[in-house]
Amino acid sequence: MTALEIRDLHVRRGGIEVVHGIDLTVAAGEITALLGTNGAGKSSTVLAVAGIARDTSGSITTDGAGVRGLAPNRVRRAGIATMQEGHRVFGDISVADNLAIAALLLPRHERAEAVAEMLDLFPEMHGFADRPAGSLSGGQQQMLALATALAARPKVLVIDEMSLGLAPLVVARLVPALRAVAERGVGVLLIEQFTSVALELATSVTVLAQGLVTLRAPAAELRDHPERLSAAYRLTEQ
Amino acid sequence: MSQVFLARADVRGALLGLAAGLVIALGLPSLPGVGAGLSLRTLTVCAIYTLAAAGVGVLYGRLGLVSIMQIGLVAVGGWAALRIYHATHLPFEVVMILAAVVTAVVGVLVGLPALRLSGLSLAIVTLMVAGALEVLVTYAGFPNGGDGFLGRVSGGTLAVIMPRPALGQSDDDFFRYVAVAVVVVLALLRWLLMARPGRTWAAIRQGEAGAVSLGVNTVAHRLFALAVTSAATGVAGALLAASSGILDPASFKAQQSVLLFATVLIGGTFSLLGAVLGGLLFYGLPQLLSTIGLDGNLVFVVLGLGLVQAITTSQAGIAGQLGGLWRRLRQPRRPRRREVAA
Amino acid sequence: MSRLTLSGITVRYGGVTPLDDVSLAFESGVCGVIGPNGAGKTTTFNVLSGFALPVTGSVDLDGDDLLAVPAHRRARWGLRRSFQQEQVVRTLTARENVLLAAEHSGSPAADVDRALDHVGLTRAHRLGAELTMFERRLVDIASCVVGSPRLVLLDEPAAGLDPAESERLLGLITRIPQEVGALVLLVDHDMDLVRAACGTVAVLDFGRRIAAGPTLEVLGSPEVRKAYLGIDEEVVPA
Amino acid sequence: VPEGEPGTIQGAPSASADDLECGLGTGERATGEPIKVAAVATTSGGVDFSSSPNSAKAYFDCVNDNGGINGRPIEYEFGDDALDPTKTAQLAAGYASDESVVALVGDATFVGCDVANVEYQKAGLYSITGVGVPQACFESSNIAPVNAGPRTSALAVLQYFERQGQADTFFAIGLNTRGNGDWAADGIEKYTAEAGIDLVGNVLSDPTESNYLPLVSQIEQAGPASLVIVDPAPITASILAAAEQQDAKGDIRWACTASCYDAQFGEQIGDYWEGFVSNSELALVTSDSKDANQWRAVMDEYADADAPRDTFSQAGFLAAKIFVDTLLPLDAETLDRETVSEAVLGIRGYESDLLCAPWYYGEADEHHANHATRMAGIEAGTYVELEGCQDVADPDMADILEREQSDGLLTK
Amino acid sequence: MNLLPFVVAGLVIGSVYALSGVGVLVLYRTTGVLNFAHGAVGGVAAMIVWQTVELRMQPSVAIALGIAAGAAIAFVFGLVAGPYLARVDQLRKAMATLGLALALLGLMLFLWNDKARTIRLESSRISFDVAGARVNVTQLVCLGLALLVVVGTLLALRHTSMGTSMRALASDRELASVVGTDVRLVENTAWAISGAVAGVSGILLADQTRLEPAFLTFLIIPELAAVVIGRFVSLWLTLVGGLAVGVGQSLVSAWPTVGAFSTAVPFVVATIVILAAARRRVVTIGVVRT
Ligand SMILES: Nc1ncnc2c1ncn2[C@@H]1O[C@H](COP(=O)(O)OP(=O)(O)OP(=O)(O)O)[C@@H](O)[C@H]1O
Ligand SMILES: Nc1ncnc2c1ncn2[C@@H]1O[C@H](COP(=O)(O)OP(=O)(O)OP(=O)(O)O)[C@@H](O)[C@H]1O
Ligand SMILES: [Mg+2]
Ligand SMILES: [Mg+2]
Repeated sequence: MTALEIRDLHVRRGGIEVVHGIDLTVAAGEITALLGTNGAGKSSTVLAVAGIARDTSGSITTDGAGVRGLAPNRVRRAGIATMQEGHRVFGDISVADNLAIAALLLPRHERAEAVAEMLDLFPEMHGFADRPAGSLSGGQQQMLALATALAARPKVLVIDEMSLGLAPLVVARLVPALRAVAERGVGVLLIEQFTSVALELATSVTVLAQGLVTLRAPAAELRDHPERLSAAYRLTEQ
Repeated sequence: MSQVFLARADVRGALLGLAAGLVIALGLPSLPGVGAGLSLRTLTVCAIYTLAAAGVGVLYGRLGLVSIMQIGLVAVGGWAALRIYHATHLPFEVVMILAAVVTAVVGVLVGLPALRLSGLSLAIVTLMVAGALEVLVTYAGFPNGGDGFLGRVSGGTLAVIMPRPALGQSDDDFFRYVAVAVVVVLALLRWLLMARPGRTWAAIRQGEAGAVSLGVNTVAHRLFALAVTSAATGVAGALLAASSGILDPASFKAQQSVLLFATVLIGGTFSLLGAVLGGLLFYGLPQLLSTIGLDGNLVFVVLGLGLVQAITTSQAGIAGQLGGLWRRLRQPRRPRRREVAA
Repeated sequence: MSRLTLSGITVRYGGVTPLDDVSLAFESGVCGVIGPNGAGKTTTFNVLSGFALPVTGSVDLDGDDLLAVPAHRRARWGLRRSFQQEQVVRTLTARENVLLAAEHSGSPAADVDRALDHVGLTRAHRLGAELTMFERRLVDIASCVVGSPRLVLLDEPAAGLDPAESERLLGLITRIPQEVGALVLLVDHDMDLVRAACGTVAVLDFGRRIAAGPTLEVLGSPEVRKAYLGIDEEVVPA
Repeated sequence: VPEGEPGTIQGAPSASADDLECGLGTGERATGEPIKVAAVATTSGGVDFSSSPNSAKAYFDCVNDNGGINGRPIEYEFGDDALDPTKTAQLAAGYASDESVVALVGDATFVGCDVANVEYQKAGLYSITGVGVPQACFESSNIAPVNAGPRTSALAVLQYFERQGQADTFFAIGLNTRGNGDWAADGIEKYTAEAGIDLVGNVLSDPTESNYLPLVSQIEQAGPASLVIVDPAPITASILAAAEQQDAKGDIRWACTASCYDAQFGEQIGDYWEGFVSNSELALVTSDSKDANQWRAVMDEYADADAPRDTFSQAGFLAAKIFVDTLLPLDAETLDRETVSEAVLGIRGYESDLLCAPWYYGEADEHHANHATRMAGIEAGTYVELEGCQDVADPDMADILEREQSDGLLTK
Repeated sequence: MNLLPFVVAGLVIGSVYALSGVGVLVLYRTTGVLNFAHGAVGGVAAMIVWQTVELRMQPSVAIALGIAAGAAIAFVFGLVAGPYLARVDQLRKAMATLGLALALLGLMLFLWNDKARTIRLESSRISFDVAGARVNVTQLVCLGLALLVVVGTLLALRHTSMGTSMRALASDRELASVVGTDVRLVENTAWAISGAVAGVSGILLADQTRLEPAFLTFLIIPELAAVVIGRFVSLWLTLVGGLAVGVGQSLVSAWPTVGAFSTAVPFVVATIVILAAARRRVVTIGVVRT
């Protein structure tokens, strides 16, 4: 079953097309890694899915329902939760309330539980639950951003630069946690700087280079043949 | 991106602007139908307000600072010019420079507290200053040759008029005088913007921390910017005083400052061309609209809505659109040509 | 041979104590500062660059008292830093960005080209807004090496870079001490980078120094492996 | 007069046919070469004095329908200075540079008499101003207003109470503006000192003041026998509202200058202020006399139905009438700026029942011919006359009074 | 001199400043828009009340109409300009409202001439003596309403999901949308509420001070002073600030030598507060968003 399906997606940023018609499928209960060099168009794809980048064409569907062109909150209500890159948190709102806002979409009785679950996953957050999120360190903000995306219990989870600024210890903890999320039937689209982490988690991998898909392969295959990956990265460089 | 219009150290563009400015300054009165009369006088005052507009534009476009007190500062410049003239009878050029200095000092004093807080605080404080200056000027009036510090005549004596500068006695000559002064001040501003202060201001606008880490004394540079723009505004005040020889507090209401801010944003804050357009809109448009029979009060509506439109959909203002047009016109001949920083 | 010593530094933000009586010493070359999220690494940099005022402690670089210098004078004094979130001025060209750093640190303008060469930035006439993220990092580093800096602080310069770019960055960083003679402090969570770049590292955890010394030795110590890397082979009694 | 029909004034006599015989009264349209006349008025920016030039225009239209100036029609236009003296100066300069403009009539500007006068002086152009407010309008060589101005109006109120024996202690309120509020306050101070009246308060407040309760407390504590408010009508209304709220009317006689002599005013301030006194610089708008009747008839016939019928309207009308009556005896063919200016300067002893005393121009550095006024009071929501024409004494007007006599300005 | 009446008078005006300030702050904290047109919206509401009463409408209906007009103007502006404003920084947002203020002012000056006008609320006719000063019911309403709005707003922001969403929106609109907040709905609600508050304040101020377009428009200055004193966040401090500015103005006007300058009080008070606040300055290291 596909949780998220992208067909012939074009994305323009500031009037310039940066994603030139890509296809991408995220199956429910599986983690798909989206890799590529800087500026390849990964984040632009994420922004298009989330409804933030508006200048797009093609189709994005979840469970058969089209979401391309919807406002971000409508996309979210359709079941797709996104964690943007760059530690996006509500800076002047406390950590606890950040989580509470993320849980607002859940039925009332599930909210407290969802928040508690996140505090279990990131026990560090207990220490700063009532501090404004803006005063946290970069990595702490990243944890919070991840926690808000996870707390919403979406059908599809899109994570841009998961381990950005996180200490290895935390990344190590995230691996099983994300796997558990997927096992609950959530489709995960993961963008990750450390290929080792990405390949460990993902079942399939898509590589972007200069806005085009240059490789689509099962993760297991790439674990054995890392050179195929670096070749895909450089594919359009000449 | 039109937002960076002003950022380039575009020497050719600056020289082109300078040349165009001088040609207009000296040639305009000779054009048939312009010389003497209402239109030339209107253009003279438009040119004067260009300086105040440039102050608003540079502060906003380059430093991200909002100053809604510029008309109040024009009043300060005008007051200082009249006061200094009646006390000393120095040549107008000297009076003008002294008035600029006085205005710069006032501008800096006012900005000092607010500069340390967010941009909104400065906006609010300057609006309050505009209000306070309105009260003060209304109370003090403008010097007209009387005794005492305020220099107001009272009783049945006629006001003394400050004469126009020797080089600008007739309306035609006065326009040329004003326009050349304006071009000179704008050229100085342009030079500052292309040089180190301009770069520093851009860094401050983007972020305090980044600027400080580069070694920028942000408070000092902001104050410097306020001093420079206030001085330019002070020159405007002096020229305005010279235009008719006396001034009246009613010209310097807080709402005029708001209006000027609006027209500058409509004109565009990323280039000095925007300031010129701002001056024209501020003073010329109401005149134009009233000649076609539009009620004077509706000018506020037109410019107010223009401000909203400029902010929401055309951030670079009219000047930005003109710049874009210009670039597009040149594009086919030299594709992908980029100006190299000097 | 320059030597930087921080002695007994304590920083407080309301109830939070991100640095608690920390003493550190660094000697020429590239030195690493690592630790889990929220350990106080960025705060240490903020103390050095004047954005955080320590309640106690002193900082000394070759006999100069750094804390006595106002924040905006420290660039002239010889301190440069990059931020976790890069701060390249978008409305100036790359070159103007570096020129600005030169002007305000009292360096000769002629040195700008050398700095740009150092980082190998070719599109120096382009505006900050038009650069890619990696190029902006390069501009940041160029601003750090223009003139004759004595101390360069780099806060997570490799975050979000792909492997090839990290590689190039590593080369740049290791050349700084040789080419301009500055002491470089490097914060990053990419252990491969830290291992390759730094002769010595200091480890912070919860605002305290938990280890310091030659990189391989420190990274090999069980305490660090547990607190930071999350590798917990055998229980080490405290 | 059917009630409620716009444009007519309640309680005023209705018009007769000969009221519309303006100028020559021929009933024939003037078709000759037009004579250009202009005015500068403040009609936007928070103050609207357009009723003065509007009534001047109405009268000129009436004259043009009645043979014009010996066959030549008057072409009249006015510019709005939007309460900005820089614009006043510009409009003035514009009209000054247009040689075909022979004179300015019915101007009404709240600002800029000084700057305008500079331009008129250079160009040898003269203005028969409808309404002048600040001091400069009364102390200019080329501007002569038909109205009396705030200082005279305030003194008129004071002297009325003095005559009534209600000015042992007096209180004055005004605006803190140079050449306006302080000018009136100065007059009150000088006169009370001379007359031995105890001036228990002479307060100037900022035009943007928001809170009049402190002022009301001050009045209550000073406890004057009578007081005058020398403010624009909206501010006066606010002060009265604050006083009513504090129930501070007491035994004090409250009054204001002519600025609040306005048909709407009584109704706005409410029943509490029954007996409130106002000065009127011209005949009351309801008065039954030849020129007053003609003014109403001309307005009904030639002006918009909803154009205000107030003192300013009378002033503009009167300025226009004076001008027309001055030109009619001249040779219509020779009319240009020079000849018109000479005739205007020569106006002396002009009588109208809208005025109390003859009006004149004359060559001088100051012009303040209207210094005799009437008093009105609110009865059942509308103004009625309390006292007829009375000359107003002003210690600073000695020069003017002397010139009136020595130059024989009060007689033809 | 008995200063008590001055204090009472100041408290009354001050409470309406505070009420307005709270209205401004609520909008600011939810949409990030500092509304310079708050005074102008109130002015329009007051003028409409005057006009409809003049047309022989029931005063209570007229007042309801005025408040509704205030809410409607703000709502429509939010509806039309909101999506565009969402894309620009806070400073630009605020400046756009300056445009609205100008437009509304011009419209008012165009529609209504400069004749004297008064609004008389029925509640102003009932009054009694307090410590040598007369106090009427409208004034009590002003004070009570300010308190009520502060408490109500605080409770709503903290304990309702609309309130939580509003805070999220104020902090980061895009992120709020990404986590599922219906930003348009929340924004439009905030605009309408703030417009209604502006209407109420405008009508009260017109009753208590002057019914003049330019005057009511520029009452935004003391109102913003209250917001500055509240440091753009604290509703309580805004309330205190409004009261302080009102009392300050009133007391200053009691002294003849400085009385004329009482309108400069907001500027002085706000400057002092800003100076005091500036001493505890921290440099924040922000993310550059292009
Ligand atoms: N606002 C913008 N305006 C114009 N171009 C943009 C904008 N944002 C991004 N781009 C360009 O779009 C391209 C794709 O960027 P994107 O952020 O999607 O890459 P990415 O694969 O996520 O890279 P990274 O690893 O750096 O996050 C880049 O060339 C970038 O320069
Ligand atoms: N301005 C501030 N106000 C309050 N607390 C702060 C502030 N700045 C930092 N802190 C806290 O101080 C601690 C140390 O933060 P710091 O940014 O130095 O961490 P770091 O080691 O750089 O972490 P990371 O690897 O996540 O960037 C954190 O707990 C953080 O929440
Ligand atoms: Mg990305
Ligand atoms: Mg950090």
